[in-house]
Order: sequence, then structure tokens, then C-alpha cells
Amino acid sequence: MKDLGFILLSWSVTLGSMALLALATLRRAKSLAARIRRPEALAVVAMELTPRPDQPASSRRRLLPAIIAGLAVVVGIGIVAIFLTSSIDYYCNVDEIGVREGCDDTRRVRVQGTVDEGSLEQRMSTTAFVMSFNGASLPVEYDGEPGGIFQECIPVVAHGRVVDGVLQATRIEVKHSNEYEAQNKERITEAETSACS
Amino acid sequence: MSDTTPTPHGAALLGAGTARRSLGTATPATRIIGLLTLATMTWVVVSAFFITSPDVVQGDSVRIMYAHVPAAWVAYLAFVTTAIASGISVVRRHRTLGFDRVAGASAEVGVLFMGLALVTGSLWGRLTWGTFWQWDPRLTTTLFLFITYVGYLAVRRIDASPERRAKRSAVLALLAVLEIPLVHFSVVLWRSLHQEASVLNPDGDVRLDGLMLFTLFSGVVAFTLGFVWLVIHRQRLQALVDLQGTVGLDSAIAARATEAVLR
Amino acid sequence: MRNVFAVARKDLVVEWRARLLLVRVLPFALLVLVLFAVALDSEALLERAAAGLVWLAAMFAALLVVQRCYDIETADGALDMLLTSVVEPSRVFFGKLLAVVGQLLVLVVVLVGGAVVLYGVRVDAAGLVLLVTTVVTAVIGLASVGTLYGAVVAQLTGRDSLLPLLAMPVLAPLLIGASRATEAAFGSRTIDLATGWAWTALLAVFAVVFTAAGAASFATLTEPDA
Amino acid sequence: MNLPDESSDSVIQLRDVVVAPAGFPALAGATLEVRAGELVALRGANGAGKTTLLRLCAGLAPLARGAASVLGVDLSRDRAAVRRSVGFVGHRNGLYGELTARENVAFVGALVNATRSEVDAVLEEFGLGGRVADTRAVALSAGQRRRTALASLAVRRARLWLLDEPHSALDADSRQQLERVFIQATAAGVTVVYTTHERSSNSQPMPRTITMDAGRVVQDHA
Repeated sequence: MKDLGFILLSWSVTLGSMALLALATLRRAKSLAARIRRPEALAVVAMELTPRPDQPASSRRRLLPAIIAGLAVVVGIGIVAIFLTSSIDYYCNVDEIGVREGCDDTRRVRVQGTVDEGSLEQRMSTTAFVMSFNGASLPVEYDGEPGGIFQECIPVVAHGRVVDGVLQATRIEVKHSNEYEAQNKERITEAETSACS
Repeated sequence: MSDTTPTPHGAALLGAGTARRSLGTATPATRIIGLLTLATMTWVVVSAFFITSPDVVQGDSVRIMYAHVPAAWVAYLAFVTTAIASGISVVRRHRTLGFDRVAGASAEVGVLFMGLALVTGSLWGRLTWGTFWQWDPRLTTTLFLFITYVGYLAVRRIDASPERRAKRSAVLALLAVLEIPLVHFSVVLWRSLHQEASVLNPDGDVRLDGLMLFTLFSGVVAFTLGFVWLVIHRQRLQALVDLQGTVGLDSAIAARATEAVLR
Repeated sequence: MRNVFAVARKDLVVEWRARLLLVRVLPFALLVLVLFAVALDSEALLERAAAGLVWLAAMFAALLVVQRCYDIETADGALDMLLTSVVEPSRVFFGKLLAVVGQLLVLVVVLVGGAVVLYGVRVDAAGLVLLVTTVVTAVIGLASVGTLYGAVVAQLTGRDSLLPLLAMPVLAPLLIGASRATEAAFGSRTIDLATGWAWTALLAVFAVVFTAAGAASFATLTEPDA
Repeated sequence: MNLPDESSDSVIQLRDVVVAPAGFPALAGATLEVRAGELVALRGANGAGKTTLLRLCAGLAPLARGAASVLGVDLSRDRAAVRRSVGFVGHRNGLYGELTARENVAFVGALVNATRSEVDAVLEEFGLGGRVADTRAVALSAGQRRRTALASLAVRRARLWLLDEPHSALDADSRQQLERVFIQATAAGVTVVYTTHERSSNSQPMPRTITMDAGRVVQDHA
């Protein structure tokens, strides 16, 4: 049900904002055109356009962009800071653990691999499974239940530290492949046999 | 260094087509585009929700894709349009403000669509990756692109003469568009959680089921039509604002003349 | 060339006499380093993040330096004087760029020194060559983006907040590249020297692109309209 | 660099010019001609368009309508060329406060490859010799600052000076010195156009006085 809610939300935000922008544009154009066509309105236009050079611009017009820009700057600083610290977890494939520089067991890593068929186990609150990539495998323990579409035979990225040959994961994400297939019976069996071969 | 042309008088500003009809932003051509947008959009929604089947792995959440991918595509298209229009307005010596208006309108619509791509992508990510946001190259570079164009619009909104606004924002747009290849290829360059492109990938294989591909394709068409409609209307709106300025200038000159005579 | 040096020399003399770099920008940058150390509160994490923090602090400080380099022109209307003179705008750009590069070099050297003292990073001989190259290319890139975007917002209302908004997304790749290369130079285990040099090459491309863009667009940007 | 056409001695030619920064017509159809070597005072109330007219002639404000040429260059064609050949001093002097009077002039000199002795000679000529030359601009008196700005124009050998309110905030002595500078300059063939909001003055060389109102030229006394 969460799925349906998210899907509906996505589409309504998309279509709704497009429609809103379109309507706002039409309304604004209509009122502008009306002002330009009426001669008495033009006098108002001329009046509006008579700020003497010495007069300061109204403070509201100066303040609003400044506030927006200020907010955006704060967000920008946050993003840069988080991106810098976040990318400290080094990205490794399973077969690179202990082989490639930076993928040794002394630091936090992000490991990419596919969940082995039949390896998924739920022990109390812990989830354990084996992930492999390019012939190498790595046991993973995760405290909790991974979200998303986590299942066997699916590529995942696990964040954590390798302790005694077991990856103690603190976070698991599903890496979706770029293949899309419609769901129907023959294809499911086909996909299951091919995904873990 | 080019000097901008004096703003043309009166209704000539809106071009020949405008003089014939009442002042407004709609023409028969835009009405047709509008109707086409509505028709294709209806088909995309119906197909995305009721006709296509769920994906093998993603399940129903693939239905978000039909909005996410076209939105991202239109955002790129909008930013490239902005850059081209800005380039022309820099190179041409005369009548550059029209191109500046197109550049501004296109960036406005582009920011909207980029925002939509981020929102829908984030919702899709929660369903499939299990997380709303991830500091991953594609997502991060996309966010930077979004912020860049928010900054571009902030520069455009500042009270400056139209000529100064046009010049500075044109330079900004030409620099900002350099980021787009970085965003698109970030998935290939860095190892990323975001999947590589399914349709526009380097191998040339299309990794999509037939009907799904068709729905996605019609989504791109529908969103592009919507983009065209919005840009045409918004740039005409800006032209009306500028026309108000010119007409205002005419009456203001007249007003100053009486001011001098009265004294 | 003489015009370029005249502009650069004038900027540097003005800056030296105002002591702004010394009394405001440098302390601010060092404060950022110290605050990060306090906030992160972990020796191991600090050592790993040192390179990134140095460049983050350098970027914030650079934006101050750039603002200042345009404010000295507008303080007494000197920009009108500069525009109504015989100088080619691109030479003014190169002059200002040179002055900003000079100030930023001082700044980054102090920041790297600060990282050595505060964060306990060590640099060996091979690392030092990479470090010097990285600092020079990254500073040129930082200065060219700053000088270019500083000209975009010069004389606009709200420029203080606009400059970071515009420059930050553009500077992000530079920040990442400079941090990775510096990390390699600091002898981090996560990244080797060869990768560090590859990042430096990227920084060089970045510097060339934005210096060229700045020189090409400076005339358009400074064209007066009001 | 575009040099003025030597055959004609018309330095500024404006015909029905409109300049409208931010939509407001600061100049609403002004017509004016200035010849080489003239000393011209633009008079008028605040907002009459004096400053805008100066900025237009300096290539600093865009022409909205009308025809304008300065030093033989069409302003609607090549504002940059006009900017490069005129000398403009706004109501602010355009000096760097942290630099001394000599350094300020020498900076402009360096842009045109003037020698050190040329700079010193100009400083002497403008009464800025000795200790004054080595005083920072912020510490100079209003009159000394104004003269430093004009010395920068002289070292550039600008043939048209456009000065916005040069007399403002000056005491009687400084005014006299300023007027002496104007005599020297016009004698050397420089055209000087300046603005003032004073109704009348007892300036020694009587300038040609042009009165502006509401963005137009309303009176012209040679």
C-alpha cells in the first residue's frame, strides 16, 4: 500500500505543479494585457515607473532574494560538507576486499555484490546473508531488516566494517540494475534462473 | 562588446503575430500544442497505471519511472535550450532581448522539471533502494545542477536593467550547461548506486520491455510538449512585462514633457 | 602584460595596506579548521578528513577574498574610472586573478600548515611534490571561478549571498578533486599517489577552462548599463 | 582606439536622446552640441538629468532612443571605444583609499605606459607635490582628492573631461584651485563638461551654461 501511495504522490506532484504553473502564467498574462490595453491603467504604469534615482528600492524586493539566497547557501554548505564526509566510505566490489588498496579491513567500506541464493537467514533481529561478486563471496551481518525490495539474487550495497572476515553492516541499499522487464509467469522463472547463475 | 538595441516601440515588441490578435499569450498554435499535451499526457497516465505490468524486480514502483525519466529529460532539454538562446543573445548585436526571454522562460520551466525529477526519484528510491536520498554521484551532481539554475533564476530576478540582466545571465547559462555532461556521465565515471541509462547507454542496447518502452517514450513526448507550451507562454508573459515597460516609458516621456512646460 | 601586472600590483598593495587577509580571512579559515576538529572529536576521523576540511575552509575564505577584490573597486566608484580607461577588460580580469591567486596561495599554505599541526598529518618527499602541484592548480581554479562569478554578481543587490550560491555548485568538483589529491599527498591509505596525480590533472583542466571562460566573458560582464 | 575626427571640432553631439535606466526616462529627449576646448557647466535641479547626460557621454549608460556621438564615435555603435577615450570622474572620485595620491595617479599612468617623471610632473602641475603626493587618499582633503582624480585624467591625456559635481564639498580655496585647473586644461585644448546644482557662480572663466529640467535642455547661454 505504501507503494501505491508513493506512486500516486509522484504523479500528482508532477501533474499538479505543471498545471499550476500553466494556470498562473495564463492569469498573469491576462491581467498584464488588460493593464496595457486600458489607457487609464497606463497612467498608473507611468506612476509606478517613476522612482527618482535617489529613492532607495523598496526593502521587501531587496530582502526576499537575499533571504532565498541565504537559505540556498546554507543548504549548499551542508551538501558539500556531507558529501565530503559521506564519500569517505570507500566503494569496493566483493572480490576487491583485502586486495585493492583502500578495501582492507581497517576502515569503513561500501561493498557491492549480489545476494547469494539460499543464503538469507533471519536470526532474531539480525539479518545474515552471503554476497558475492565475480567469484568471491563475503558473509554479511546486518542488525535489522533491510528495506526496499531487498531479496535474494539481487545486487546490493552494504556499508560497514569487515571484522574477522564478516562484514558488519550498518546500512544496506539495493542497487537496481538497469534492466526493466514486465512481470508475468514465464519471465519470473526465467529471471530467477538467470539472476543467480 | 556589443551594444543592445533600443527597445522597439509599442506593440511591435510582441512581433507581427501579436498585433493581429488581442494582447495575450495564447495563439492557435499554442492551443493545438496544449491539446496535444493533454491528450498524450492522458494516455501516459492511463498506460502507466493500468496497462503496463509491474516490473519483475521493482514491482509497481516502476510506474514512477514514467514520470521521473521524462521530467529529467525535459530538464536537460530546458537547460540546453537556455544555453543556446543565451549564446545567440550574446553573439547577436541587435534585438537580443527576445532570446534572453526564451532563455529565462526555459530555465524557469527547467528548474520545475528538475525539481520534479528529484522528488519523484527520491520517492522511487525509498521504494527500491530503501532510502530517500543517497550521497551518490548522480544524485549529488543532479542536486548541484538544480542549485546552479536556482542561482541563475535568482540573478535574473534582481532589479537591474534588462540589458544587464541579459548579459550576466547569458554568461551564467553558458557556464552552467557544462555541468550537464558531468551529471549524465557521472553514473559511468564514478561507481554509483543509480543505475546506468537504460535507453541512452553507451552500448546502444535498449533494456526495456516493449510496452514499457512505448509508455516511457510517450511520457517523453507528453512532457516535451508541455515544456514547449509553458516556455512559449512564459516568454510571451515576459514580453508583456517588457511591453508594459516600453508603453510606460512612452507615457513617462510625455509626462516629463508636461512637467517641463508647467514649470 | 604591463597592464595585467599594474592591476595585480594595485590590488595586492591595497589588500596589504588594509590587512584584511591577515586580520579577517586567515583567522576565519583557521577557526573553521579548529571548529571541525572540535565538532568531529575523533583523531582517526580527523586524519582522514583533513584534506577535505582544508579545502572546505579554503573555499569559504576564497569567497571572502573575491568579494573584497570587487568591493575595493566599488568603494569610491573606481570601477567607472577603470572602465573609462584604456584597459582591455580581459587584462583587468587577469590582473585581478593574479592578485587573488597570490592571496589564496598564502591562505592555503597556512591552512596546510594548520592541518599538519592540528590534525597530525605527515607529508613525505613524493607527497610534497604532489601537494605543491595540487595547491597551485587548485588555487588557480578556485581563483578563476571566484573572479569570474565575482564579476557576475558585482554591483548587484544581495551579492554577498549570491556569490556563494552561484560559485558553490561549480566549485564542488574542484573541492572533491583537490581533497582527493591532497589526501594522497598526506599519505592516506585510501588513495595512492598515482590516483592523486590523476585528480591533479583534472584540476588543471578545470583551471584552464574557467580562466579562459573568465577572460572571454569579462568584457560582457562589466559592460555598464545604468 | 578611435580618435576624434580632426576635421570637425564637435566633441559631443546629442539629438533627442532618451536614457531610461530601470524604465524611468532620466533623459527625455535632450539635444546638445559641445565643441572642442569649451568649458561647459550643466545646471539644474536634482533629477533634471545632468548626471545621466554625463554618464551617457562617458559610455556608461545605454542610449534608449535618439542619436549621440562623442569624440566622433557613434554611441549606439561602439560604447567601449567612447569609454576608452573619455575621462570621467563621478560624484565619487574613483580613488583607492589605501593608495597614496602618487600611487593612484601612477596606477592610471601604468595603464597607459606613462613614465615616472611624467606622473611627477602632472602631480606638481595639480598642486599635489611634496608630502601631499605620499599621503594616502583617505587622508587627503576633499579638494586634494578631487585634484588627484583630475590628475589621473591628465596623465591619461584624456581630451574630454566629464565631471560630476566637481565643486561639491569644496571650500573657497579649493574651488579657486579647481578653476585654475580648468583654465589650464581648456587652454591645452581639453573639453571640460561639468555639472553643478548651483543657480549662479562667479567662476573666473565664465563657462557656457546649459540649464536642464525634466530630462531636457531648456536654456543655453554661451
